[in-house]
Amino acid sequence: MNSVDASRLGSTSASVASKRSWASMLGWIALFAVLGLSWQSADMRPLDLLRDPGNMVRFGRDFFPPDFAEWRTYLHEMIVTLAVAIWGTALALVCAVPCGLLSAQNIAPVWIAQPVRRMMDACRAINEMVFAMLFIVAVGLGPFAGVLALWVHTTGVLAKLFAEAVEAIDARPAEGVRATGASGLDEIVYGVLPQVMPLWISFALYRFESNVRSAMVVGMVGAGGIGVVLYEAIRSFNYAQTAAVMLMVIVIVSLIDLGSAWVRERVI
Amino acid sequence: MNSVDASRLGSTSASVASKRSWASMLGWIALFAVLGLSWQSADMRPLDLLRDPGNMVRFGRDFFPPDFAEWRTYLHEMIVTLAVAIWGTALALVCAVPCGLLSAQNIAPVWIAQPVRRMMDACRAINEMVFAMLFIVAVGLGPFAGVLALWVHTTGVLAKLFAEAVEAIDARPAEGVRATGASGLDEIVYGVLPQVMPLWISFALYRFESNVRSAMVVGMVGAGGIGVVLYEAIRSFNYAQTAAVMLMVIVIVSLIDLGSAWVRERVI
Amino acid sequence: AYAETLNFGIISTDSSSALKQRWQPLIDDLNKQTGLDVKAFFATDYAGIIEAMRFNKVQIGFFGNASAIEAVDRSNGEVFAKVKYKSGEAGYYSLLITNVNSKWKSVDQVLKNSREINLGFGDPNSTSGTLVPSYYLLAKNGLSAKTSFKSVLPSSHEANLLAVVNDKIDVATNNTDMLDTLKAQHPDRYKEVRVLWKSPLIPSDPLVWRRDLPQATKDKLRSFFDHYAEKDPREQAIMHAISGYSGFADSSNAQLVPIRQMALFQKKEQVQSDAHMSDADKKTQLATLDQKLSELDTVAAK
Amino acid sequence: MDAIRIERLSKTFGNGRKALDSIDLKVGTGEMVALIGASGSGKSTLLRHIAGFTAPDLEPSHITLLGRPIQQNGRIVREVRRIRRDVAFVFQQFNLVGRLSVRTNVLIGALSRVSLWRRLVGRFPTVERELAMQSLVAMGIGEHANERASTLSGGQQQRAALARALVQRARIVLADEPIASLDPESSRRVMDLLRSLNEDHGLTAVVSLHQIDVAMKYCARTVALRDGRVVFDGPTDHLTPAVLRDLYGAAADELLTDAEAAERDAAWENARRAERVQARSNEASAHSAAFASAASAAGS
Amino acid sequence: MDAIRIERLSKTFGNGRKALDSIDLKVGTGEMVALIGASGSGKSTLLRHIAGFTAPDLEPSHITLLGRPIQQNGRIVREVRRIRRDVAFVFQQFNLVGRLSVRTNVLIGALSRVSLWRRLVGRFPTVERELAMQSLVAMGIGEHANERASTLSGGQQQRAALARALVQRARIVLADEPIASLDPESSRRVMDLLRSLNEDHGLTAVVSLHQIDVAMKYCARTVALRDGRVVFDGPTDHLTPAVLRDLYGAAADELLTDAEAAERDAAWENARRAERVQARSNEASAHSAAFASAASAAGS
Ligand SMILES: Nc1ncnc2c1ncn2[C@@H]1O[C@H](COP(=O)(O)OP(=O)(O)OP(=O)(O)O)[C@@H](O)[C@H]1O
Ligand SMILES: Nc1ncnc2c1ncn2[C@@H]1O[C@H](COP(=O)(O)OP(=O)(O)OP(=O)(O)O)[C@@H](O)[C@H]1O
Ligand SMILES: [Mg+2]
Ligand SMILES: [Mg+2]
Repeated sequence: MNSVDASRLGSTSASVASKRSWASMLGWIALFAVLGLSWQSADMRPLDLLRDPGNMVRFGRDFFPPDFAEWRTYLHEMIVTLAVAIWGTALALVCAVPCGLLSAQNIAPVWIAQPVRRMMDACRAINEMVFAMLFIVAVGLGPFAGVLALWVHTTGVLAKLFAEAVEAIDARPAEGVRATGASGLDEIVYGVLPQVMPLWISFALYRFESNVRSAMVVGMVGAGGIGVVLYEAIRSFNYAQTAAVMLMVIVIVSLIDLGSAWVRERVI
Repeated sequence: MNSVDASRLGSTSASVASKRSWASMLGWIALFAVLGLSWQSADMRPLDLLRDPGNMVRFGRDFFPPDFAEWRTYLHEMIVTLAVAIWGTALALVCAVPCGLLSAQNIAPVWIAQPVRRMMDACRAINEMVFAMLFIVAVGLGPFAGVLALWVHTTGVLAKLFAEAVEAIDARPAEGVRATGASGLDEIVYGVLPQVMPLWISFALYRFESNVRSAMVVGMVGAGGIGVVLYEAIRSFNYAQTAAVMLMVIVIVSLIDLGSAWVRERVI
Repeated sequence: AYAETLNFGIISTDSSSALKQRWQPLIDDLNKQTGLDVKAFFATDYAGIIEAMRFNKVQIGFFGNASAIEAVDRSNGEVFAKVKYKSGEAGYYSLLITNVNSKWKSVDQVLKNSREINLGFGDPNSTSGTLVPSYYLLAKNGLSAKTSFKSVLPSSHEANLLAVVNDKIDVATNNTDMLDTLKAQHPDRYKEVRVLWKSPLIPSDPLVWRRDLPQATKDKLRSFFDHYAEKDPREQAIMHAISGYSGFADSSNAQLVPIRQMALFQKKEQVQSDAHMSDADKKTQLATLDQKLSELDTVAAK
Repeated sequence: MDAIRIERLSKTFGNGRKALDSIDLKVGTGEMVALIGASGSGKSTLLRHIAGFTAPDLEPSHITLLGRPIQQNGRIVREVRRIRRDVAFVFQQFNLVGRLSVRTNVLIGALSRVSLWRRLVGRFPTVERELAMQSLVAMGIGEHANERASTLSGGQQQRAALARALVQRARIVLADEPIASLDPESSRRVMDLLRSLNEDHGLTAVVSLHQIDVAMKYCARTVALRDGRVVFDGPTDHLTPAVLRDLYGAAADELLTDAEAAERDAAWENARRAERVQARSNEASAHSAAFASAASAAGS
Repeated sequence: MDAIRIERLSKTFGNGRKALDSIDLKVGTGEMVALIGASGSGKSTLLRHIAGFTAPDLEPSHITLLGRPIQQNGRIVREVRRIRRDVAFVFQQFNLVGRLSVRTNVLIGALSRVSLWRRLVGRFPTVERELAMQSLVAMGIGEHANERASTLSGGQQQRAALARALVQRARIVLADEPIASLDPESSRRVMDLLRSLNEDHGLTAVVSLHQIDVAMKYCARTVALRDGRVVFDGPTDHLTPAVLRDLYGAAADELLTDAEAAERDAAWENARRAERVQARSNEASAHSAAFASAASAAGS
């Protein structure tokens, strides 16, 4: 009797399952269709990679050995870059925390979350160069304009990442806090933040790192920095110097990455 | 007696707590010191923002009304951009999943995780322009070189974000899978992926979106795309056109953001 | 007929913004009239195109003067033509500009009081933003960008122009093309700009091909560019649309000589001011630079 | 005034499962009610509705706590957060914040009495910290105060959740299987404390339980659910083998013996109840005063 | 051959807490052992060590399962994943994958018998799907197969975790408070099934329990822990009030009565044991065959 039971239940469930798998089937088909259509627009020619691999090797060889003759300049520019990135990220962090929370669907009501999300979309989507120019006319050329431009863009990115981490939390601990009659703010501070902290820290440090790399803005507002040095080196085809600068950037990025792991383990 | 108990326990715990709060105090001091030192290097002059706000308004007004006269061109270029971003992201995704898992400390042993992490750091840190040129010399100018350059960089970013999402999972379900004698792969497929999927999807779509915006590389390698149009509009002070292009980008970014929310809700 | 495939790299240079839809008609005409199969690529930076040319992934390029030097030296390129302006001018000018309301009324004032001045400069490889003013404006007057001013902020032409219009910088370098664009787009802003100094003529942007192109192809290209937009009003309209050009003129690597001189001069200055280089190194480097400069002088004298 | 009043409450989940089916229920102030029923019968769902965590079906229905409506016709009222201050909830799955220390988890129960800046920086007043310590000690996990909640054993987590509820000093306690993971001695402590709060300080308690014997011992009234419907509501003594058979399925031969034994025990219990009120562990009474709601103390 | 053999096992956690203190323990093949002890006494920690989830202190120690070492001197062996196939573990907190369906959660128990590509795409063979359904039905949650594990009630989750363990067809079952969240009837079902597997198919079972009466009823042998030390190891009948008082603290006046009652029950139980073996719900025996380990069946 039990095995009959089992198979009957099995069959009804199979029909439910087949409905789900139909939907996912359609999803896959759509995905492959999009990939297929983009193939041509993106002019994919994978075989070309095999045709002239020697070129890559020849090009790559120019980077060795790295030329550290100007390391003092690099170090100085690196410090400027770090300073701009630190302030750009710090200001962004201050704005991204409330904006991120307000655009998380499981925290803010939809009529707040959606407008905030769209605003953050705009912060990300509007070209950094435009923001840079906007701030040039207000505060003139210099690192400060770079800080401001990075700030707006980074806020947009971090708020989005923050919000989506919040949306993926385990609801139970937050509910535990809510059960005590705590306010919404308490619920966030005690129920949500402890859960998302490791991810938030890793996002913030990722954006910091990527602000260190984002030479475009910083260069265009006349703030100098290692990114500008790097572009100069590339544009003057001085690949040995390029390699030296990139090695420094790699070291910094690795340090930030290690720091990220360390902080996440420690503070949390 | 009990209250005595309580206070005694309270005091021992207070000393432990004070040790912890000392450490965190030091952390805060270090943080503020760094911010303070960077203040000068970043040439922070917040008051300047208030001095000429009129300039910003005047500058901002030039963007209105947006000029959609050339919308056909924009649309065409947008499609090229999307295609390049789609393939760049798709290829990156394929690599980032294994690399991300291998660099998660709670999955891979440290002697695998660390080297993979450093490799990913390099993928992010090495300038996209260098990768673009590397691929140009192999496959020539065009969208395909852009796809390849985006691929390497995006792999570096996604692998990092993926890994840190994996490090933040709840260990219990994965342990539940492990308890059945499942292999490491099974543990990942059944215990880890279901937990990280919502975040992974949001990361992948965030990078897709940011690849749509990362016009630099694509434009640099002569792949065309909306980014080149945007730069040209900015450089020729054609702000009405700039606004039109940016609005299109905002719409696309918003659509991707909405899609991200939809997919995360549905598929998971 | 056999259609040879050529890649044509076009970059946005100092003096033009390369808009795909503006160039494409010219490329179409090129294909039609020569029977070649030319594919155009538009890039925002010259580095990729020059490397591509070095590895023979690009055969023809449209560059700025400074980048053309790289194409010639690095990528086996050769200047074979340059654009002509409608005004009949064979080039454009580097400028030093300031806001109309600033207290600096003349270039002499600026040169005298350079210690009090914040200078907006061009990015280091810019011909009109950096090379020309450092040589003709500063070096000739015994000043140096690095040491003679209160501060120097290297950035792009647009950023400099904006900063001047909004009176956020004392003086800045720029060029006539940029100013013309501003005049066309925002006449009111243009009125905010005062030109303090105008450089000698900078040759207009050159076309470069790879030296090893088959002679037959070269001939086809040359005859096309020589005669393009000579009479046909449609072709003239296309040329004008690109960036106010009127056609092409023959040119050669010689066009680059003055630019080379400036670049070498700048290099020399760098070497001299380099605090970390040993004196012996300095001497040998300066000697080679001087030799190169004198070689150029003889070429120029011809 | 009734502490809890529920009218026509129904809940159908997104997947079509009807977890509650027009429940009507009144719990008077100072009552201690056992909520029993087979696994999946809707106990947790009912408790969650009472505290306003889940919105019921959009049909005419009504839940009032201490005279204040918490939801009406499927819509949870806006001031629900205020009302919850008077209601302590012990979750079946504990719902602790794993990354915070046990102490902080317990102090969360005191949040509504603490000023904003103290809450934000996490500096709780000494009196609250002492209360938190007291409640941890009462639960027998005082020495774990500084550990992370996630490192506790199952039973310790359950007791930490109870400690949090105690610190809240609420007038109503809703406890979802609060002794499921506890050993007999800890269970006794917990139930004694609840009873002391209930008897001495007028706390209203609804406790979902699987142990019929515990229900018999501690709760005068029992509400039994089956498939989301109330199938029994009355004095615990009146629980008959028939009712239990109905609750837990027909196959339960042994359950009947168990139930009978329990009934036997209950009779014996009742006989000794008078002495108990005194004899009941002094410990529980000693503790309970600290956790009694100031409001209810004033009221009674 | 002993099913489980533990020598000098100690565990000190990062925060300095000594959870296990030189444990020595042998469990023969086909034994059914109850593990009791106060909350926090180290039951879960011990079980987790047996399955190799936690590495003990780096001191000479030894755990062997079915003759194969699982850890030696604090180092877990490399082939631990293989060995775990023969050991089913039921976690105190269930450890289900909340986002997967109940069915998939249960099928995870069958992973080690399924080919690689099927595991990767999630297409399990029909025979395994049927076994999974059978085990869900045996646990009484067959109709929840397609729901997400996270939407189940507490007791349903616990039964889903048990179903997963059943599907594994292991030779040893380590169950950590498997009936904590279950109603009496479901508890009986689960324990009957375990007993049937144990008696009819030679399964070795170690079950941690808080309910002394259940231990008395189902397990011939009991191991009691206090503060990480084994304080009693012998026939369950020999559990004396003194032992229980030692286990659960000295204050427990009532516990003694409970324990005495339990003893009374146990005596009565033992008397009826013979009839039981037959009379025991046929349902359990009917089910158990499906979940018996093929290996042990062949062996016995
Ligand atoms: N990861 C950990 N880190 C620190 N301490 C731990 C950890 N896990 C358990 N402990 C401590 O070890 C002791 C034993 O815990 P364990 O979970 O084995 O108890 P238990 O007997 O299972 O209790 P319960 O019946 O409450 O589940 C407890 O005091 C607990 O706080
Ligand atoms: N979020 C949900 N979505 C869908 N169904 C749910 C959800 N929560 C509970 N259910 C279903 O509602 C029914 C009642 O669940 P509930 O948790 O109230 O049971 P319970 O009486 O507390 O059981 P237990 O004693 O096992 O905790 C169950 O069948 C359960 O599967
Ligand atoms: Mg429940
Ligand atoms: Mg335990």
